[in-house]
Amino acid sequence: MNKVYKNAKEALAGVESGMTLMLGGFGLCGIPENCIAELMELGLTDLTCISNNAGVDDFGLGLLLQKRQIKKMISSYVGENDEFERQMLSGELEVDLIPQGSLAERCRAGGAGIPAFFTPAGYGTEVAEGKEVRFFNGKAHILEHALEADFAFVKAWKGDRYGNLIYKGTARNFNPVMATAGKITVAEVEELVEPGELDPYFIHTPGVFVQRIFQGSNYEKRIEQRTVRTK
Amino acid sequence: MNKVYKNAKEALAGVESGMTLMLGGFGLCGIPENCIAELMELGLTDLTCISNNAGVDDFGLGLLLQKRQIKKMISSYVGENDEFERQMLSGELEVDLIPQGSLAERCRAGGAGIPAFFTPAGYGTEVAEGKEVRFFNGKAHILEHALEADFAFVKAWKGDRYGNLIYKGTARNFNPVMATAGKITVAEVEELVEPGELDPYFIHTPGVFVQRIFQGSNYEKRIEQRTVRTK
Amino acid sequence: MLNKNQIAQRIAQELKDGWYVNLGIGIPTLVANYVPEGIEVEFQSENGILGMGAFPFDGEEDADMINAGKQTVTLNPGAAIFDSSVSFAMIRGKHIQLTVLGAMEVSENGDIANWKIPGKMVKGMGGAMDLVASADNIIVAMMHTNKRGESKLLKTCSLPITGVKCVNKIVTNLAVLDIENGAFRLLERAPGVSVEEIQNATEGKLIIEGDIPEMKLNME
Amino acid sequence: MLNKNQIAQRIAQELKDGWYVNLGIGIPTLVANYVPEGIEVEFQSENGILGMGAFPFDGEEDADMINAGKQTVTLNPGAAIFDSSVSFAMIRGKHIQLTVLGAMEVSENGDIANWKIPGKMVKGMGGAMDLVASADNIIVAMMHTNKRGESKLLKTCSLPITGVKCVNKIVTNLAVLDIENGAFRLLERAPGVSVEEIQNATEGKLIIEGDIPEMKLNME
Repeated sequence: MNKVYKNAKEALAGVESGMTLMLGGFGLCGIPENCIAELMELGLTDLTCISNNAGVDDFGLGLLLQKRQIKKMISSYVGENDEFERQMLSGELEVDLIPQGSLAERCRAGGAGIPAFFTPAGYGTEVAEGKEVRFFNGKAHILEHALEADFAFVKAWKGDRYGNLIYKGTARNFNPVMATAGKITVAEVEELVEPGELDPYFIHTPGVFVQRIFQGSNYEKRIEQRTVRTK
Repeated sequence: MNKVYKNAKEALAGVESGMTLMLGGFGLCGIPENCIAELMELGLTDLTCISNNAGVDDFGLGLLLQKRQIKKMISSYVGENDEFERQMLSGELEVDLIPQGSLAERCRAGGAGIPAFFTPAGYGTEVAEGKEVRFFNGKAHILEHALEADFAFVKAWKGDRYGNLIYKGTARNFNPVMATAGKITVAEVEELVEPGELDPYFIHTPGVFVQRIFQGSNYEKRIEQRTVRTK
Repeated sequence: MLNKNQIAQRIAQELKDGWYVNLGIGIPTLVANYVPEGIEVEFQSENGILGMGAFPFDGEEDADMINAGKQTVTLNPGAAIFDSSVSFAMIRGKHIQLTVLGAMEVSENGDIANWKIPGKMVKGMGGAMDLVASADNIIVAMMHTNKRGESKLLKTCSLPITGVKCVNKIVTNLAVLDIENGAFRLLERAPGVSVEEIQNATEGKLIIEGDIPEMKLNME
Repeated sequence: MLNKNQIAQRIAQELKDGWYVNLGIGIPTLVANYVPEGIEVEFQSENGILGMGAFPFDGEEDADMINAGKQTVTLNPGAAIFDSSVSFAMIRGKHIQLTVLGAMEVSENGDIANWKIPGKMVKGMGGAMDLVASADNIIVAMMHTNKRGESKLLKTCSLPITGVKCVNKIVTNLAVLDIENGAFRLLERAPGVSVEEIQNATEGKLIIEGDIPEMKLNME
């Protein structure tokens, strides 16, 4: 069982224009930088991207937005990106905004064979329009459906050839839930290690969810808000 | 913020007859031995116990069954226990048998504010009787509701005074999901450690889910099926 | 009249020992600087932190350790990191005792609007809709009026709402108010601010009963 | 006629490199002993293991490391441990390529019964209902007839069922059969067993087309 690919180019074989993709990360933290670069390189278009954010103007998914490769974004927060806002307000870009917790849970549901679930988030708002409402214990909930993707791209800290992954700090965020919801899940890792090096008691993403893995390179890891104090 | 209690006796203050309890463990692996002993000591009755299994005749929840402290069991598998089968077949004990995955997911849902979800498990069987059926992508699913408990008792390997927990091997099983679903969650640990000793990247149960924690004692850790090979 | 730091300071007086607290972006973030002595609270950040600490020292910042506002942060001893689905399990499952967030508008029945200005601004709701739909204890931190001097405490929200009947308390630059039976109840005045000024700045129904005390801030 | 080990051995021929496999209690567990050379599969145990290994050496058994049959086991390099909700996320989410389990009855349309004998035996379904409701590839390992000599391959299950139209393949002591359009299709005979014997031991509709080959087992 060897899921290792040489690089992003090989690991993205089969990704096509018009597909639905999931991309892990929160802001620019924990995003699959190598996969995004390769998507740009491939020049694919009409993509539907499920990602909590849309990057910034010149990094992350912002790169694909600039090149008009994205037809539709499914996200919870897309601030920090002027080009995005412009395309959305002008109608060039379809956008489905989803409460962050519902987004995470819908991805988890997709991976876990749960086709739909009830949540209170968004009841009484635009988000609930057209959705079934049901009361539980006197409280209103709306029915939300699972999300799945043709490809899910996640970024991990370390991984092995079985696809087991661990994440560093808050670079975890959406990566583990999206890893479960791709028909094909591609993991890029900072360090590819030998099976057995990762402690089996402390695996964040068990390998069963990952179909392809490669060691990424040239991580930029850009910081959006550098906030520090002085000693 | 200090959630540490001296022992099971103190940590179980407020548990009363007639309450609904969750108890972690799979078979006899990872069961909250100290809490179960204290429940027996307290002599509480009419308990509803949510637990994947019911222990064996003379250990685990079997101890409470022997003393007729349990009114109702909500479980997925209750073999290995003659007294249980006798009480159930004679009608002395109410039993709600639930597919194991639905049991785990219903506990998770209880802790996660998801009141109900659809699952394919049990469709077309006795388990689906009286439950809403809905088709997604042509496949039948049934609606299952969240489970919650007045108290959840879980057993972990190590924990700190914030309630952060890690589990050893397959003693993890139902413990993390049940830890989230107790109005009051009591964790018994083999070793209570100082905050900071547990690596924050590798916490299995974040402390927010745990209200009380104590270091247990005299763990028997009985093995049901000792299977070995010779060197 | 309070400045932003004083609004945060007043909100911090509401904290109780042992609480888990989610702070939104902006004024709410400042609340962390004013935790009263003798109590311990843990801050949750919805991108996956419990036990969020101070900003890192210059040079020690880590791109892989940010809060929900995308700021570099540190962890306190006893912290835990988790994924987004677990984070919102905590929020939806009511494991967080207090949520503090900003708002563009609040209505007298407790509706809140803070995610969208149709045709002008659409940054998205982020985690706000999950938070306001689930939390039992929500404090809004905001200016009493907008830049054009118009009240942000309204009869009905004019902007698309984030949640329905969910706000419990509001702390503004002018006052502390509770939402009670479809009205704002005035609890405290900011230092030097009169009941009349508050009344004039409040469009929604305002209940004023008895003497309204001036709020106490332990300013150094 | 096959013994239990040979049934397991025949099922092991169905394994493909890279598959994740869930083995039920009883005969299915034995399949792990016959993984063909040159292929690698990972065994999932629904109590929370991926990469389950052999039984431990005497003296090295650990009460905190068991499989779904409550047997002490070990982990292979590259194994992962997880909680019950994650385990069934794998199962329900169709991330497991093959499920092998035992049965008391299978019907010609693929229904399976293996969890309850009303009034007599009620051990519970454990994870079986989740497995059969979700898996795309289910092989049943069982004796062709029960202790009273009655067929276990029926027109309709007489016992409460575990799942509907879910079984794909059956390997018994007498034969290998697929479920196809509401009938059992005979694929292979056990060594020394005639088509007639299989026909006599099968109550449900049995399709026999062409020559039915004898199964090949690489017995040492």
